[in-house]
Amino acid sequence: MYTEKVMDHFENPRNVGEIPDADGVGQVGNPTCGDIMKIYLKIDDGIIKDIKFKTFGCGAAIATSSMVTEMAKGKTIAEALQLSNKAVAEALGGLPPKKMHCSNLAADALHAAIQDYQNKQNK
Amino acid sequence: MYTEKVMDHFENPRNVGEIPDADGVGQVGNPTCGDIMKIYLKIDDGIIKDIKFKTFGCGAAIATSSMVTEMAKGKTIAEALQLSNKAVAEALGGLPPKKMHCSNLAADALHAAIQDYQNKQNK
Amino acid sequence: MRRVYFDHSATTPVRPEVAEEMQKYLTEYFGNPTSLHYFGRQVRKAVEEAREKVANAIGARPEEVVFTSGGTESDNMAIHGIAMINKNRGNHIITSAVEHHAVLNTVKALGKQGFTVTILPVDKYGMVSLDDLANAITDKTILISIMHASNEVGTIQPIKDMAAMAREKGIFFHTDAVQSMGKIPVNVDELGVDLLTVSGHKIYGPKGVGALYIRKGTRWRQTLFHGGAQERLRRAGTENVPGIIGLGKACELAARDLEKEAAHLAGLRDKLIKEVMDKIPHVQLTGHPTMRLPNHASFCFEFIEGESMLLSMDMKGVAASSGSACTSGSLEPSHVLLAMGIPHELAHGSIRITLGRDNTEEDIDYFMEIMPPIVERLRAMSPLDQE
Amino acid sequence: MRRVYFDHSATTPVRPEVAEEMQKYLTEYFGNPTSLHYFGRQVRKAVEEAREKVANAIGARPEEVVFTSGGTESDNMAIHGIAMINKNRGNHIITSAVEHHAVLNTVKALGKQGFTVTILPVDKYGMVSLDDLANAITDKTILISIMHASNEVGTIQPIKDMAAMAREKGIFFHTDAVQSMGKIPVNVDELGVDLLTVSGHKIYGPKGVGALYIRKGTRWRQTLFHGGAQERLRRAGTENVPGIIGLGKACELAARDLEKEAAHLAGLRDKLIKEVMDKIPHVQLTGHPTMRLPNHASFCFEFIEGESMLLSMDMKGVAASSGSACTSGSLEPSHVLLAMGIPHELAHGSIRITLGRDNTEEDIDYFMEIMPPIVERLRAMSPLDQE
Ligand SMILES: Cc1ncc(COP(=O)(O)O)c(C=O)c1O
Ligand SMILES: Cc1ncc(COP(=O)(O)O)c(C=O)c1O
Ligand code: FES
Ligand code: FES
Repeated sequence: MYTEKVMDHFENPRNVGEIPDADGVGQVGNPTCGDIMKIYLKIDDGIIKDIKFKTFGCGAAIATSSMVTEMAKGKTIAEALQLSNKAVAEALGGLPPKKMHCSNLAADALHAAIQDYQNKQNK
Repeated sequence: MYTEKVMDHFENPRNVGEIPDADGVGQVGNPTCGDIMKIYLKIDDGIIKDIKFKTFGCGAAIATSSMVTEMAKGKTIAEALQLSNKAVAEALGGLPPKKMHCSNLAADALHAAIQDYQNKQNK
Repeated sequence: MRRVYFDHSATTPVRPEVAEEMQKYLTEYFGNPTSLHYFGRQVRKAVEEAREKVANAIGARPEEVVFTSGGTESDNMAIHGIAMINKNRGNHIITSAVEHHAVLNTVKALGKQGFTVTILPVDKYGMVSLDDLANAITDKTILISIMHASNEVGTIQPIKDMAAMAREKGIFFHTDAVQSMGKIPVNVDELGVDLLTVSGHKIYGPKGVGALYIRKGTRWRQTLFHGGAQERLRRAGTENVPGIIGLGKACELAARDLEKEAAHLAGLRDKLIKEVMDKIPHVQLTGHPTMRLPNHASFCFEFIEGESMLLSMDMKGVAASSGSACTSGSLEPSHVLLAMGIPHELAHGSIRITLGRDNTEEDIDYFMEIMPPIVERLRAMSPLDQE
Repeated sequence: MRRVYFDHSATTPVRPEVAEEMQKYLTEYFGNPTSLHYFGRQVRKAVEEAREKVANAIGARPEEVVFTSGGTESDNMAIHGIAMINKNRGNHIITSAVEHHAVLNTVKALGKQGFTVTILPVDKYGMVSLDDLANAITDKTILISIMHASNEVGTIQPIKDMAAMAREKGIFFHTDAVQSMGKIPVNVDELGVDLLTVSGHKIYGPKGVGALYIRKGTRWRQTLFHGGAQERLRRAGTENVPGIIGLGKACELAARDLEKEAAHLAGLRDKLIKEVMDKIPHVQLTGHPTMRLPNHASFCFEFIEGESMLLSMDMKGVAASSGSACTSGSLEPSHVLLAMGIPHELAHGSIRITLGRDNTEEDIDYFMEIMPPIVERLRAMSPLDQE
């Protein structure tokens, strides 16, 4: 049911972990509904220098988390904000229809982390 | 579905035919409902000396016709009147439930033929 | 004893190629297609390939094909599902007097549940008239179900014209193609139908599996079974995997071999009909003389009854069937023969010979050797006036 | 790679003896059992023998056994058939919160059609309480349907006591024995039930076939399918002959091997449960600790999610299943786990290991080798607070 790309990212997820002194942290989902993604950002000069994730969820959730971090790394904030759920799913060679909501989570978590960074900046 | 006895009587029916100068003739059923049995009797001294049948109907109808003629032959009229549908079916080793009505036809035809004989006698 | 099987409308043997494919899905590839793991995924793939094969055979898209437990379930599911979900639009259903009981009894049951039912008559060949259909349609008509070809007399209905009439009025059209599949072309777009019934065991596939074609966009919903989410919520219950694999393969072969088979069968059928009509007196052909299935020959033999003919033929090794009431132990002969205006006593003498891919000219010669004496013997036993 | 199948509650491989018997009924004995002739009679005989085997396995009489297309159909047919024909006597139906969807959704659908439905809660082990049942019964109750053993957590219900309660009040009792067959004794008189569901593919028989036991004298009628007069008017449609033959054989073997199998399975299960609980931290056993199927071990692993565990296990060749919502892409985890009071986040981490006759101690050793690193790896990825 999953593409090879998905399975690769599930098996060897890129950028798993935490960044203790992150510039921005975003979390979406909640344990009741079962899916949680947390993304940590290190931002320098408007560019995402480092990014890590932690995810509680299905294979698609883990793979999309991994993929979204890969895609965001090195991008400017503006570019990262353009990263859509669809783009993440496409980069993985597609997801089963029932799993599209997992890709939502990934992009949402990224955007939440950026939002957190921007909130902190504006203080 | 049919017993060996039934198949034997179907394959080698006893007493098929007509008796041109019959003492009694009975017919039951009608072509619309599909099953017709006709029995011819030759009666001498209150005893069934000869009996023949013609039947339009299923295997069970032919076999019960054959069996009823076998059972009636040589019997007195009183004895023949005692011959029940059940007895005919039993003599054949049983009939499928759906085919019990065919055995009704056989005994009914015999009784109708005896009735015809008695009617003629009473004239 | 020589054995000749002439009852292919009742059921067919599973083709060896089909049986072989199925076997693997009993023991080796046994997973549940719903399962996420290796054992499940293997099987899911095979099920979807089978769906493609069925779809290809009828010119449909795979997602328009739902697997069922057979023709009966497909018919029930098609009709009940359309009726229940469209009853706000109308409550009138049209079918014909010669349908299989899986259609006729389903429609009649709806007739007791607030639906109005029109059962179209047929002519002496078992054919529904386009005029009758046109006249029967009302503003309230939501569904028309007419079979593609008759199991009992082989008559092929003008489905294309009828379905076009339905489409023009926005009425859903279902056809039961159980008997036509593999014998004449069956293409859902050519025919223009919205729902179409397929059964495995009539096309050299297994018993206990069938399919329902549901055109994309058709307002239909599963209304019979509740349970798991299989078949994208269109049919609950663990999939009959070996059956589905077998149905897929059977459909593939049926479509591939159609022309060749049809020519072979029509040749045999024509020989059979000619010889019976020439050599046995007091016989009538039932069904349409030309618009009939290539493998179908059905007759009424005057003065004698079907079951006793069948038993006699069986004793000589020939297997056929009959629409006589006595065959089933019921009191009414085939509703199809009666609807065609055949009188009861004649309908009792019906015999159906349905040919299959393994039949040969020799089978027909053998039949013509054994049949006349059987008819003669039974006629000699018959009390009916044979003038 | 080593492959270990630990998902026998989802489906089982067909036993070779069963597959072999079935094969003959595809190609060689292919007749329609309704047919009068030689080809049909052979098959009729085999079908009736299979019916006897099923009846023997559950302590019933052959005429009380109806063949169906599987457990789902049997459940639907049992419940709908009782409800429809007894609604003049009452409109109340009782079931439990842990039933299979084939029961639960059928009962819920009736709840929308004028029936009143009580869905009994369960305790933390998934057990229905006799007191709750006693309190739920009203003058209007016509049917109680409680499963014999749970597919998800293996808990065995006290059917005998519940059925006795029902009988005393003249209420029909149905039980779904799909999971208990072949693992614990299933006897309709011992249990005292009126209707009982069997499915082929859970007992090393084929998919797409099942049976419904209907006690003689039960006011039940076929209400789902219309069509031919097969199964003495209790199930229309050409019989799935190879499936039926396979079900018969599978039932025979299941009954014959029951004790030996159960002992073998319980030994493995106990080893598995002990090792998982001992060697993996933050794991809970789900279902009843002792009143559970001998082949059933189910757990919730804290902080991680079921599908990702399954995928990881599958990459190591181990096939199991989960009640996590993510497994099916739905938003709610298993209704059974939730009914047992397990919180959502924990229910997401459920894993079900269901053992089968071919499993060995080595399989369990292998599982215990691969599982701890999988759990560790996924926990390392989890954002949940693992204190
Ligand atoms: C025209 C037609 N429709 C439906 C059916 C029922 O199909 P099945 O036997 O697969 O239930 C049959 C055969 O029995 C048939 O001939
Ligand atoms: C308890 C229970 N009931 C019913 C079913 C449905 O049976 P089937 O898959 O044969 O339709 C299953 C299995 O899926 C089950 O585990
Ligand atoms: S004569 Fe018609 S069923 Fe026997
Ligand atoms: S995280 Fe639940 S379905 Fe993907």
